[in-house]
Amino acid sequence: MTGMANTVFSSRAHIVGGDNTADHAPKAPVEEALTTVLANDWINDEYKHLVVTASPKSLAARPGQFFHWLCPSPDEGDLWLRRPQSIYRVDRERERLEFLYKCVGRGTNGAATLKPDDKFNMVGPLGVGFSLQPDWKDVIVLGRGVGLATLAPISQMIAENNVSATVILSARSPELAMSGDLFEKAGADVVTVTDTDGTSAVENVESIIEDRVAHGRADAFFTCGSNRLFMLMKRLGTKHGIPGQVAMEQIMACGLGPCYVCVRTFVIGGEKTLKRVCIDGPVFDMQEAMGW
Amino acid sequence: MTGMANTVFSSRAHIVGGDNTADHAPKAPVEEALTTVLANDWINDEYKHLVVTASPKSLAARPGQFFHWLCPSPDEGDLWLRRPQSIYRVDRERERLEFLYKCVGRGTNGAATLKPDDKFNMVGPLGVGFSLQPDWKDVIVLGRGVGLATLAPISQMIAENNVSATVILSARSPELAMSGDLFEKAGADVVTVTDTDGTSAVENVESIIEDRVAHGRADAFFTCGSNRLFMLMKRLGTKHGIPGQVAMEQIMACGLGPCYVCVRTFVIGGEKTLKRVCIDGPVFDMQEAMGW
Amino acid sequence: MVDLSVKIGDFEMANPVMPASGTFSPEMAQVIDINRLGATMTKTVSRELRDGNPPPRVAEVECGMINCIGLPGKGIDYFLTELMPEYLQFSPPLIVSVTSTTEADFAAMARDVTVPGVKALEINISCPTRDPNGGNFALHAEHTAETVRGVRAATDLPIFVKLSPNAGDVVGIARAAEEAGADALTVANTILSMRIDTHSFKPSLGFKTGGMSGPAVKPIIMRMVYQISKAVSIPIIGCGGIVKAEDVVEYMLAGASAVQIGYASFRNPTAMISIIGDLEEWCDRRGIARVSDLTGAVQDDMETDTYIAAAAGI
Amino acid sequence: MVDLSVKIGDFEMANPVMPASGTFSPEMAQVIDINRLGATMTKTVSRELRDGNPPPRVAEVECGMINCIGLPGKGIDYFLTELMPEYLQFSPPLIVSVTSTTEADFAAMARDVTVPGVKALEINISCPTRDPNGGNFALHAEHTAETVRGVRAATDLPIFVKLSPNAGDVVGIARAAEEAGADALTVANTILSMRIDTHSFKPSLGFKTGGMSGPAVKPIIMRMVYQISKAVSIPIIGCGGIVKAEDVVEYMLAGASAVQIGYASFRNPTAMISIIGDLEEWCDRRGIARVSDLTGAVQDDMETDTYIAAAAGI
Ligand SMILES: Cc1cc2nc3c(=O)[nH]c(=O)nc-3n(C[C@H](O)[C@H](O)[C@H](O)COP(=O)(O)OP(=O)(O)OC[C@H]3O[C@@H](n4cnc5c(N)ncnc54)[C@H](O)[C@@H]3O)c2cc1C
Ligand SMILES: Cc1cc2nc3c(=O)[nH]c(=O)nc-3n(C[C@H](O)[C@H](O)[C@H](O)COP(=O)(O)OP(=O)(O)OC[C@H]3O[C@@H](n4cnc5c(N)ncnc54)[C@H](O)[C@@H]3O)c2cc1C
Ligand SMILES: Cc1cc2nc3c(=O)[nH]c(=O)nc-3n(C[C@H](O)[C@H](O)[C@H](O)COP(=O)(O)O)c2cc1C
Ligand SMILES: Cc1cc2nc3c(=O)[nH]c(=O)nc-3n(C[C@H](O)[C@H](O)[C@H](O)COP(=O)(O)O)c2cc1C
Ligand code: FES
Ligand code: FES
Repeated sequence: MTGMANTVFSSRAHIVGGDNTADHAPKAPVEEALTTVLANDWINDEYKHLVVTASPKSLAARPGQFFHWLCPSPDEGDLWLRRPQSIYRVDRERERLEFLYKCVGRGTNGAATLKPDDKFNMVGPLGVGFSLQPDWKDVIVLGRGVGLATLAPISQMIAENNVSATVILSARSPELAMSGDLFEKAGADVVTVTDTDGTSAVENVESIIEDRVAHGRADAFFTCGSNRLFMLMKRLGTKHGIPGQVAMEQIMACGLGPCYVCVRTFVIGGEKTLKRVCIDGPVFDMQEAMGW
Repeated sequence: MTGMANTVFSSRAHIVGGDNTADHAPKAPVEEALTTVLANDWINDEYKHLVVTASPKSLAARPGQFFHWLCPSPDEGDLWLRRPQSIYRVDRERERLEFLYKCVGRGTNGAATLKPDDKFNMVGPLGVGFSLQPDWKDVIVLGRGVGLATLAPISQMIAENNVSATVILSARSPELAMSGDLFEKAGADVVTVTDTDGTSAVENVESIIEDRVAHGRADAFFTCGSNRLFMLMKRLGTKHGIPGQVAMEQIMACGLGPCYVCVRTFVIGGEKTLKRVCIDGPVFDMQEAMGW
Repeated sequence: MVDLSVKIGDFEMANPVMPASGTFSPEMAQVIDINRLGATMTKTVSRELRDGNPPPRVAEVECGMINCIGLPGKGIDYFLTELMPEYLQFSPPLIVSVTSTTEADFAAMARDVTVPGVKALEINISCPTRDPNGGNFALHAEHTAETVRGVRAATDLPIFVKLSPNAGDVVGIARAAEEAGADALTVANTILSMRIDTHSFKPSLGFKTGGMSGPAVKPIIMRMVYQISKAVSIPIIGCGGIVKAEDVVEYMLAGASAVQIGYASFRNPTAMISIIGDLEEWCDRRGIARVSDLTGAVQDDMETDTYIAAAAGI
Repeated sequence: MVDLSVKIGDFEMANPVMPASGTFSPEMAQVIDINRLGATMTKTVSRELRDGNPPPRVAEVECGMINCIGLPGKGIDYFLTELMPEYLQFSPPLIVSVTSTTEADFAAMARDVTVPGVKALEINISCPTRDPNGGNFALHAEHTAETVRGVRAATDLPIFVKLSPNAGDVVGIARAAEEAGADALTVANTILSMRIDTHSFKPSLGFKTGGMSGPAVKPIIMRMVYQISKAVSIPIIGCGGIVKAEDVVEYMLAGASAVQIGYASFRNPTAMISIIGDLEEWCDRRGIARVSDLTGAVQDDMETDTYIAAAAGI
C-alpha cells in the first residue's frame, strides 16, 4: 500500500485472520495459529462440522480440551472476543482438527461462513481435558446436545487405552444424536435415547446406567451438555461411589487464565469456591461441580 | 440466522455495503445507492479506473459533481467515514458511472480491492459542478494529477454544447497525463506538458495560455489539481478579465451540507468567508477561491 | 402493527427517532424524506456569527469519528429570518438547539427563539468543540442549574437540556437540571477525544481535540442513560452511537423515551429512515404494541450472589 | 536498529510494552515468551480474599469489551507466598498492582508488597468494577492525593498511580497525584459502560455495569494522556485500546513513556510480542534511533486562525 498517512490500522493488523501467528514461544504448549479450512459442512439443521489443518502443537490436543476461535463476522459488524469450541476429533495421521459446533449467535454464525481454503485463527489447545485412571476398564459416557461434540474425543481415548464403554447419546431426535459413529468405531456399546420416542426420559437413562452399574460396567462417569443428565449422573455417582468428570461451559474472554471472566462455582469439602473454566477446566470432578 | 441473542449487529446493518438503499425519498435528487462494480483496473501505477452500474438519479450527475464512497476496508480494521470522488464519466447510454481515483490511503486502497460484481455503496450525485455560460465558445481547461479526473467530464459538457477548448494536461510523466483521450474525442486541442521534458514549468504553461488569450480563444478558465497552476490561471484571469471555475478539495464527513466539516476560505468583495466544499462547491468561482 | 409514537413530556413525536443537533439540516432533503422523522432539530444556534474551528474538522477513528467543528453559524438573527423557514417546510415538530457563553444570554436566547413554529428548545451546555476543557456549563451542577433556571423563566416551551459525558458526576448534574426545571435531558453530547497522525506526528484535528461520536461511545452513554433514568423522573433522549434499530431499543430499555442520531447519517444518509422502518419491524416481530412500552423496560433484578450466579446456566 | 529501551523515572524497561493489570498472569507463558515483555504486571492485589462480581463478567461491544470482574483474588498473603514466585520466574521487572478500600490500608499494602523482586507498585485507585459509581479514590483530587501521600511514605519503590477516565477533572487529579509523590501515572483504567441484551432485556453483565476497554476507548484516553502530559512533569504510561504498533507510537507522541496492553491480548494472545516486533520495524523504517524520542514528540503548533487553516492544502 502506498502513502498510508492517517491510517487507523496501518501495520500488520492483529485482528481477525491477520497473520499474527509466528511462533512466539517455541517451548509453550499453546499457540495462536492460522489454520486453513478444509471443510465446513452442515451435518444437520443446527450443527456444522469443521475440519482444519493442524500443527504439531495443536495435534497434541487431549479430549475435552478446547480451541479459542477468532470468528469472522456474520454481518456488517465485527467480532471482538473469541469463542471457545472443544475439539471433536484429532486426526494425527492427516494432521487435521475437527470440530462440531452449533450455530447459535454471531460467533458461530460467523464461523459458519468459512469456506475451504479460508484462513481461521485459533488459539489452543487449551484447558484441562478428560482423563482415564489406569484402573478404569469400563466407563459410562452420557451426553446431550452440544455436549456430544465435547465428549466425542473420549472415543479416541478409550480406543487408545483399550477401555470399554457404554455411550448414551441423548437428543431431541435421532439425527441430532451425533458422535455415535466415532464411539462405535471405538468398540463402545452405543445407546441412543431421544425425546421423539420418549427414551430420553431421566428414568429410562437412569435404568440404563443402573443396569451397567449392576453388571460392574461403570468404573467412571463422563458427561457434558445437560444439567438434568449431569444431576442424574452425579446422584448415581454419589450413591455408588463412582468417580466422574463433567465438561462445563462459561462465557470467556482470554481463554488462558488471567482474566477471571469464566468462573463457575464448585463445592469442595462443603466450601463453595470459584474456578476458571478455561484453565482449571473445562473438565472438572463431577462431585465438585454444581448443576446449572 | 438462528437464535440471535446477545448480538451486536442483529438487524439489517446500516454499514459498509449493507443494502440500506431502498429509495427513501423518491423526489430527492441524491440517493444512497448500492452500485455493482463492472470494472476496477489499474491504469498506471497510482490510479485505478472504476466502472459501476448507475441508476437514473446518478446518471443525472453533472461534470464536477462527486459521489461519496463507502469504501470497503483495505486491512483488518473498518472504515467509518465516506470518501468523496468526483465523477470521471457519465455513460448515459450504457447506464454506467466511471471514476478515476488515486490510491493514497485506507479509503482509496480499500476501493482498490473491489472486483467486478462486488456491491459498492455510494451517495450522489453531490454538490455544484462546472457550468458553461451561453457566450462561452472557446475555453481553457488546465489540470494536473487527481485534478485531471475531476476535469474529465468537462469533455462531455463541451461536446454537448459545441464549445471549443484548449486542454492543458500537466503531469509528472506522460503516462500520468490522463483524460486526454476523452478531450480529444470531444474535439479539444489537447496539450500535454510534463515534468519529464520540462514543459510543465509555469512559464511554459503561461505562454500557452497567453497564446490562446491572444487569439481570442479563452472565454473562460477551468482548473483543478494544482495550487501552482490555479494561482497562474487566477492571475491571468484577473489580468485579462476572464471568468473561471476551480474545483476544490477538503476532508468531508456528511457530504451533504449539515456538518460544516468541509469548509474552505473564500474572499468575496474583499471579505473572507467560509464555504462548504460539499454543497457550495466543489466547483467555485476562480476569483473568489484562495490558493492552498 | 406497533404504535411508534412517543411523548417527551408534552412534546409528541410520530416515532422516537430524531436527528442529533449539528448533524442535520434541511439540506438532508436532498436524500431523505424528512417528513418521516419523529422531529427535526437545528444545528446549535449562537448569538453572533461564529466561524468555528480551524480545519481539519474531522478525524476517523475506530468505531466512529472525532469532530471539532466549533459551533459555526451566522447567529440568531440570521437563523430566525433565513433558516427557520427552511426547517418549517417539514411536518415533524421542530426543536431549536441554542447555546451561549453566559447564563443571562442563554435565557435571552431562549426567549428569542420562543416563536411560532418552534415546539421545543434544546439547551446545548455541553459542546466540547468550543471549549477544549470539555464542555461548558454541563461540567458543573451549579452552572447547569443556573443556566436552566434562567431558561425556564424565559420560555414556556419544553426545555431539553443536553448533558456532557465529560462530566465526572453526570447523575448529579442531571438531577440539578431536573430541579432547575428541565422538561427532558438529552444524554449526551460528544466525548472529548484526540487522534495523532503517526505519519505526520500532528494532531489529526485542527483544534487538536474534538468530540467523539459513533458506536464507540454507545456503551458509555448507555450507562449514563441507565444511571440517570434511575435518578430523575423527567424523560431522557438517548444520543450516541446509534446505527441500527436494536440500538434504539437498547437506549429505550435503559430508560430513554426517544433517541437522536448523528454519526449514522454520515455513514448512511438514509440511516434514520431505515432505522425507523427496522424498529417497526422489530417491534412487530416481538409483538410489542407500543414502542413507548420499551422505555425503562430493562430487567435488571440480577442475582447479586456471585456463587449463585456462577452456578447458573449461560 | 532502534534502541527500544525506555525509562519510567528510574524504572527501566527493555521496550515500552507491558501488560495491563488484570489481563496478564504467568499463565500467559502457555502461549508467549514472557521474557520479551518490557515489564510484567500482577493482577490487582487486595488485602483479603475477594470473590469478584456475579457472572456474566464480560460483554462484547463494538470495538471492545466491557468487564465487571470485580477484582477477585485470594488476598495479599496468598499473593506474596504463592503468586509472587510465579511472576519472579521471568526476567522483566515486576510491577505489583495493589488496591484497598481505605487510605491507611493502601499504605499498609504498599509496605507489605515492598519486598525483594518487586520493582515498582501500581496503585489501582480507579477500578470501576468494584464500585459502580465509577472508580474509587481516583474520582477526586483530595482522595487521590491522600492515598498517594500515604503510599509514598510507606515505600521507596517507584509508585505508578492508575487514574480513572471516569473522573471529570482528570488533569486536576493527575496534578494532585504528582504533588503527593507519584513517580508516574498510568492513564487510564476502564470507562464505566453498559450493554443491555435486546433479546432478553437484561443487562449483559451480571454486575449491570462494567469497565470498557479496547479500541473504542483509545481516542478518549489519548486525549487524557495529551492533556495530562502538558500538566505534569512525571512520566505517563498510556493504557487503553492499543492493538497495533502505531497505537503505541500515538500514545508516545501524546506524551507517554511506555504503554500497557490489555484487550489486545484477549483477541490475540501473541499481540504484545507482535507489537514489540512491529514497533521495532516501524522505528527502523522511520529512522528513529531511540523509541524514547517519540515521547511527547507530537507536533501541535497548529494554525489557530480558521480562515488561514481553511485555505491550506489537505
Ligand atoms: C470449553 C467450551 C467448549 C465448548 N465446546 C463447544 C462445542 O464443541 N460445540 C459447540 O457447539 N459449542 C461449544 N461451546 C459453546 C460455544 O462456545 C458457544 O455456543 C459460542 O461461544 C456461542 O457464540 P456465539 O457468538 O455464536 O453466540 P452468542 O450470540 O454470543 O450467544 C448465543 C448463546 O450462546 C451462549 N454463549 C455465549 N458464549 C458462550 C460460551 N463461551 N460458552 C457457552 N455458551 C456461550 C450465550 O449465552 C447465548 O445463550 C463450548 C463452550 C465452552 C466454554
Ligand atoms: C470533491 C472531491 C472530489 C475528489 N475527486 C477525486 C477524484 O476524482 N480522484 C481522486 O483520486 N481523488 C479525488 N478526491 C480526493 C479523494 O477524496 C481523497 O484522495 C480520498 O478521500 C483519500 O482517502 P484515503 O482514505 O484513501 O486517504 P487518507 O488515508 O484519508 O488520506 C491520504 C491523503 O489524502 C488526503 N485526503 C483525505 N481525505 C481527503 C478528501 N476528502 N479530499 C482530499 N484529500 C483527502 C489526506 O489528507 C492525506 O493527505 C476528491 C476530493 C474531493 C473533496
Ligand atoms: C459534525 C458534528 C457536529 C455536531 N454539532 C453539534 C451541535 O451543533 N450541537 C450539539 O448539541 N451537538 C452537536 N454534535 C453532537 C451530536 O449532536 C451528538 O450528540 C453526537 O454526535 C452523538 O451522537 P452520534 O454518535 O449518533 O453521532 C455534533 C456532532 C457531530 C458529529
Ligand atoms: C478482564 C479485565 C480485568 C481487569 N482487571 C484490572 C485490575 O485488576 N486492575 C487494574 O488496574 N485494571 C484492570 N483492568 C483494566 C486494564 O488494566 C486496562 O486499564 C484496560 O483494560 C484498558 O486497556 P486495554 O484497552 O488495552 O484493555 C482490567 C481489564 C480487563 C479487560
Ligand atoms: S476466560 Fe479468562 S480466565 Fe478464563
Ligand atoms: S462534508 Fe458535511 S458539510 Fe460538507
